[in-house]
Amino acid sequence: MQVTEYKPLIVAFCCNWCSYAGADLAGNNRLSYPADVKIIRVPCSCRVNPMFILRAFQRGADGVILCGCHPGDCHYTTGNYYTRRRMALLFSMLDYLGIERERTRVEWVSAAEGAKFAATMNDFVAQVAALGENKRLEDLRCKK
Amino acid sequence: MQEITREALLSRAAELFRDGTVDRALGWRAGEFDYDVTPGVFTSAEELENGFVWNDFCGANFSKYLIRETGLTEKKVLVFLKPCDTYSFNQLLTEHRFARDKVYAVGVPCAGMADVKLLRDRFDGVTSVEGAEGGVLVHTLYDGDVTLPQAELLPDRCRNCKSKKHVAYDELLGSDGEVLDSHRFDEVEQLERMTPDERFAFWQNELSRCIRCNACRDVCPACTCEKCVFDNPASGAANKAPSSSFEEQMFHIIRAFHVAGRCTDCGECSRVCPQHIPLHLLNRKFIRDIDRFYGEYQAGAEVGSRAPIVDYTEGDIEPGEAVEGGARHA
Amino acid sequence: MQRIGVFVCHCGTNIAGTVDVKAVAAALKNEPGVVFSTDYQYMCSQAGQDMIKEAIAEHHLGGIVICSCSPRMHEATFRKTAAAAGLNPYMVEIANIREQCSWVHKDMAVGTEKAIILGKAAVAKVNLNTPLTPGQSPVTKRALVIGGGIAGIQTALDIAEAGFPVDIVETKPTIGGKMAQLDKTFPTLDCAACILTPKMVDAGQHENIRIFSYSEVTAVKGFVGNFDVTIKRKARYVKEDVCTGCGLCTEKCPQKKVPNEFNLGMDNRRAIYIPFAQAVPKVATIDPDYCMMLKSGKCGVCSKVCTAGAIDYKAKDEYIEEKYGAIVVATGFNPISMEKFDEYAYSQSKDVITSLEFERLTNAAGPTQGKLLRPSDGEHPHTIVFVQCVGSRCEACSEKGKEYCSKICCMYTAKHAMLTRDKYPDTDVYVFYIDVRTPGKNFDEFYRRAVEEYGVHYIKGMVGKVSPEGKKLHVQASDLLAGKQLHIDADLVVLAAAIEPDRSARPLATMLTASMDTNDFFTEAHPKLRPVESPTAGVFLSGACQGPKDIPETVSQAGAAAAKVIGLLCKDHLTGNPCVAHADEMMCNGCSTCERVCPYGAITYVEKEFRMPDRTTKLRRVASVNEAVCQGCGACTVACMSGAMDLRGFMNRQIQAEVDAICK
Amino acid sequence: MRKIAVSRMEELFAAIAAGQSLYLPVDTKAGAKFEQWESGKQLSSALNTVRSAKDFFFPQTENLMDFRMEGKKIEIIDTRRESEDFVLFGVRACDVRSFTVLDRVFLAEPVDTYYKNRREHGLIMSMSCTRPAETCFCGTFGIDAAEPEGDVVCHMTADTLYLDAKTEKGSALLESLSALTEACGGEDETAVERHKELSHERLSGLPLAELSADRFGADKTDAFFNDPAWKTLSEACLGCGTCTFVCPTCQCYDIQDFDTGHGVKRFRCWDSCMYSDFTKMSAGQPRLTQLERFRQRFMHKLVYYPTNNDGLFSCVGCGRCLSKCPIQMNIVKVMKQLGGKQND
Repeated sequence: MQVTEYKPLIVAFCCNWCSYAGADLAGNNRLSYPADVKIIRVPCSCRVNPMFILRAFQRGADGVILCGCHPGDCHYTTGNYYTRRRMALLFSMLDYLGIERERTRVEWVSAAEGAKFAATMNDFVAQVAALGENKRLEDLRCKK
Repeated sequence: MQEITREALLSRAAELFRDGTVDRALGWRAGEFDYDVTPGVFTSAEELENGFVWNDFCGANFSKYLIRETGLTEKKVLVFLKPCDTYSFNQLLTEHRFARDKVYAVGVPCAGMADVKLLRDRFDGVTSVEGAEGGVLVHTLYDGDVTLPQAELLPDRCRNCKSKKHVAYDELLGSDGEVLDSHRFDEVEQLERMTPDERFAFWQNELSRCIRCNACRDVCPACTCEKCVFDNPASGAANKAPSSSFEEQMFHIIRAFHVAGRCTDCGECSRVCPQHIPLHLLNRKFIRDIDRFYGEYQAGAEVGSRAPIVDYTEGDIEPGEAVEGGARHA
Repeated sequence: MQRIGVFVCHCGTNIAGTVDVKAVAAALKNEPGVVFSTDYQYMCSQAGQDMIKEAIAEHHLGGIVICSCSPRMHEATFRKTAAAAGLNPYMVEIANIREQCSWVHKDMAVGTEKAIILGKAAVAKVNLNTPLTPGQSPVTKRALVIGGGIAGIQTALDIAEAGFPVDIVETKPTIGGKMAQLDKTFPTLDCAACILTPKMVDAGQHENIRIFSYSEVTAVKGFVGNFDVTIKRKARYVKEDVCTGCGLCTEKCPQKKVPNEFNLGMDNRRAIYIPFAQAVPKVATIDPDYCMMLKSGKCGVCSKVCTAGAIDYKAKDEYIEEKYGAIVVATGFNPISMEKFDEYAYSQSKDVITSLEFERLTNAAGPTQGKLLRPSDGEHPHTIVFVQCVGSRCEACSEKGKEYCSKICCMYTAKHAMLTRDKYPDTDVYVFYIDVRTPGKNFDEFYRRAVEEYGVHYIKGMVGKVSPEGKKLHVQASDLLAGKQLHIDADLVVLAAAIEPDRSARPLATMLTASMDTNDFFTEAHPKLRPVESPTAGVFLSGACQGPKDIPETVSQAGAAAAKVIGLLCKDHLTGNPCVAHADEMMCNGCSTCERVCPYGAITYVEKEFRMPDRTTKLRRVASVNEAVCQGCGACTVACMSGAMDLRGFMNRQIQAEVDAICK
Repeated sequence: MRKIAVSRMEELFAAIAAGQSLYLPVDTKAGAKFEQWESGKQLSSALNTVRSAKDFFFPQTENLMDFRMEGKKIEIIDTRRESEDFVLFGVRACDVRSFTVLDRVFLAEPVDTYYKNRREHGLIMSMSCTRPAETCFCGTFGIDAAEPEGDVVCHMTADTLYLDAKTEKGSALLESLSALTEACGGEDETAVERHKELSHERLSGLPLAELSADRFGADKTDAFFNDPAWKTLSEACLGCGTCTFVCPTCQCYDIQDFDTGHGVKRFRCWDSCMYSDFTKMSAGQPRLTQLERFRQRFMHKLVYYPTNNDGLFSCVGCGRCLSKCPIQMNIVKVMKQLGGKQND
């Protein structure tokens, strides 16, 4: 009997200036991380609307991670500060609704931190994989 | 019993109509029963005299109606504001939703507003409720006449009143109170102490009752969008019915998120929910977190204040720490 | 739905080694909208680009997806390719299947599967792309420099030399700023006036420079390339173009008891005055707070003695409006007030002075003609105690001073100590410090000379208390290295007061919508890479308004700011980034939430009449994005509850389509 | 007529549930609600459920069909299934009448097969009312809460539940329960009659008992359409859908497509004429102001529907909107205000 290993689906929103470049650097240095991570490029982490995150869960994502420039280094000066507040409040709310806190994460990854990007993704994938499938924020209609 | 009488409100309103300050007044209209008063627009002192009512069931928050009414007149709109309404009033001003000079706001003290839901839960066929010695006298069809202390008619939002202080008015009738040290976050904290599984079960049970009538949103003085994302097919989030449990969660998370930092905790959402969903517990969670993470902030306490969600400091809590309950900042 | 072409790049074996590119091309062929799909060895090569161009023409493609390396690598390349083929460059999307796929995954099946998903996301996005055209705005080829200190003067001179007109607005009657008050400058000890005043004269005489002294900026509208600035010219009651600067009036004026701010109140001037001999413009100014004629109508001496007829008691404040393409902020600094530092007895004893006062006391043009005399009795001080870090590097909780290091104090104190020992070898000089910070060219050498050659007593420790006792100042201090308490009877105590931004900076920042840090220093657009630009496009920073600086640093920053301004003014038009925010006016509430999160001040509000769905018309307040100013971060789009605010190129629907494609 | 002791209701429910799904009102935190019976669930003592019984035939959302997409291929999937038999127990007279109102809409040509399928498989055991609420006014529309319609009509006295089959379906059900129930005699008839008398007495004493709908009905559009009272009545309306969603007769729906990522689910869901995007077409909503939308709802109940349905009103006087409207506006106030105060 063939046992298929559970593969979580991770959506990673990466800001164009730091984290997306950090992901590119991970590639340049051939630092591998699971293919379960799919990156969406946004100009700044502050472009990420909570609705995008919920939508990802609705459509079948098992984990969502936001990556942006380190606080203070935002290309747009203040964008990630707003991200930090919005996501602190949103994640706390999700936790309040009983949704596993390990499914969401914000990580600051600079353009120089290719290794951190890969390590973060490896860690996050493992963390989400340990939780198993997203059941609490799923939309059954989107299941195949 | 309320401190200010109907007669006092009427006579002040009549003066304001007479001297031409206002040409319309937002007030409560009498209904079939003592408790089914409806917000209304009165255009003369006579109309007020005939239909205006002021009793323990005048809970509706008028602030939101000002957006429309101020646009319909060259003069001012008279509005009676209870302390909690004044916060919504200020918040709307902060958001430029109406012009301050188009309103004549009369602050009215509030002893707490009764909720007929609480009576209906206990008695069958409530036909009238009147003030009486030692509380209120309730006439019922099947459970006789009952006298109750008024406190037993107060909904959560009044039992946990955050402030008896009017933060905005042109004139105040009667006395002003203080900002209160309420226990309004107790229930939030109780939920926070549960396990995630318990919390999930709790909210699934609550939210599964939602029929998406949108009453919570439409009554909310902070929800004043020209078009709500949930009504806008282009938003990708629009839907008319909760066709999956996800959509119930989505609607309520985003509804609360959109009013985070703007919600004055007036409690109208929970008051109007036909399914008794404690929506205020979502709003209060955001208020509680904002207070904990970024320092105490009361939306509507002053006009023009910058909500913490559109502000930042360099040393803000990280989202990962925030879900740990904000221990570092507690 | 667009007609979409998909081009999958092998990148040699870089991609093809771990991704089955043919399978990717085949899979994407089935996606909605895709009418053409192919693969090629090097898409970025000329042959690859030609292939794209041909396919656009042949298949009438309305959008293309390139599955290749990172968009940070070749997005610009492929946009140009599309443009060359007549396709709007913003109808191109890149699926990053190299850096974020083939290079990080080893298994062919896994890599191929992921590449297909990334390709689907790009197809889903491009289906919703719309052609974008960058906006263009003209540039007014004139710069405004706010502040006429060394920073402002240097910036103005550099811009003027490049051939662009510059206006300097200075609140004081003369330019020159703090540097004009200094005696010598570290580490070379050349005299400040000798190096500054020629620059002042150059500025005053330059054909491209206008100086609005005794003036203030009162309003700024517009945006990069197109600022409309209102300048208030305060009434000086002397016609600037008539006054010859002879100074006769300043000698004859009977009102002699006006504290002379140039000498920090250590002597007096007249009610009509020229701040100092080398002032530019060298024009007298009447101080309306002290002039008898202006206050009571009785006097008129200056008018009588002025042979040029320059006096005009009826002068009024004037407002002029000017257009500028760029604005440079050079508002400088001030020492903080010593009022909160009672322990140093600053307000109790005249012989406790600040370092800037010390500069005036040792300056040949100062109140003592350069002789170091005690302010209280005019006697020569024999023991001088310098206290460093007064109000700098304070604890965050202390409300007295500043958390930051004022940077210049270590060096000027070394200078003061050295000069004192040089001129008056009989004087004992003590310097109390926390650390001595000398990170500048020849700075440490300078400090060591003070210690080693000039015998200045440097003591690590803070002064706890200064108490006036008779003619002496009793100084109680700790010597941390020796671990003992010191008691020194000093004749003069000099406080190295922290410096802070000028008070005019905060309201100016509001006018410019330029951001500030918590200390009211202007924030730079990027702390490392754009240190002389503010986040607000077209607003540049020069000198200490951005942070504490010494003269060499200030001058280099001033030059850098000028270079940025010149670079801007050289352009006839500014081409914007079309990926900017845009408000749907029918959905906007006018709530101002977006305005609050915009780091660039790109959002303003307008009242417009709208025809409502119920056939009435309504005056509504709606957001309006200045596309020349918006940088496209998207903070506003999330702050906007109704979703009225969206970001072109990264629209809500586009991002959601990517999410959907990835998750399906 | 058959009877069973109230103490043996659990057995009755078990017996019904053995043959088909049984739904009955049970108490929840938010009031009474129809739930599927399982052992231990108690019949609610509340007069009525918060949501009406229409959900069983016309659910709030309903999947109509699916489209499966693979690349550029689209396949249509019929998601209809034959409904299972079910029994609705404890439906009040007002809600039973609402089924008639809905039938006239959904069973008229073209027949709504989704509705018809469920309707055919549903059996109504109605329950007469002994404690009508202050918000009740079913009598206004000729409904007798003491004698509801339904397949089986039930009357519950203090100790006995009487079951009276009114249709073939109802008789068949009672037949299947005959082992459990007892036949009724003359005394029982008297008891039921007394029970009805009590109901009637209480109904006639209700605060809204005198409310009359006589002035309304078919072809009265002109009499009310331009009444100035609409302005005052509608001015506080929030435009939410509470009244329409708790209403047992509101039958408007929207059909929407939900993109699942790999296909489309076409579903219908309740809509509300109170919403600004109700019946929105390319040219916009035909009713642009809340006044027009508000008027539509009540004109439909009191005039338009009767015009098209032989005078039958599409309000059944259940009173749900009276207790649930956030601003306490409701059809009773509308009826009293329209055309002056003649109805007071």
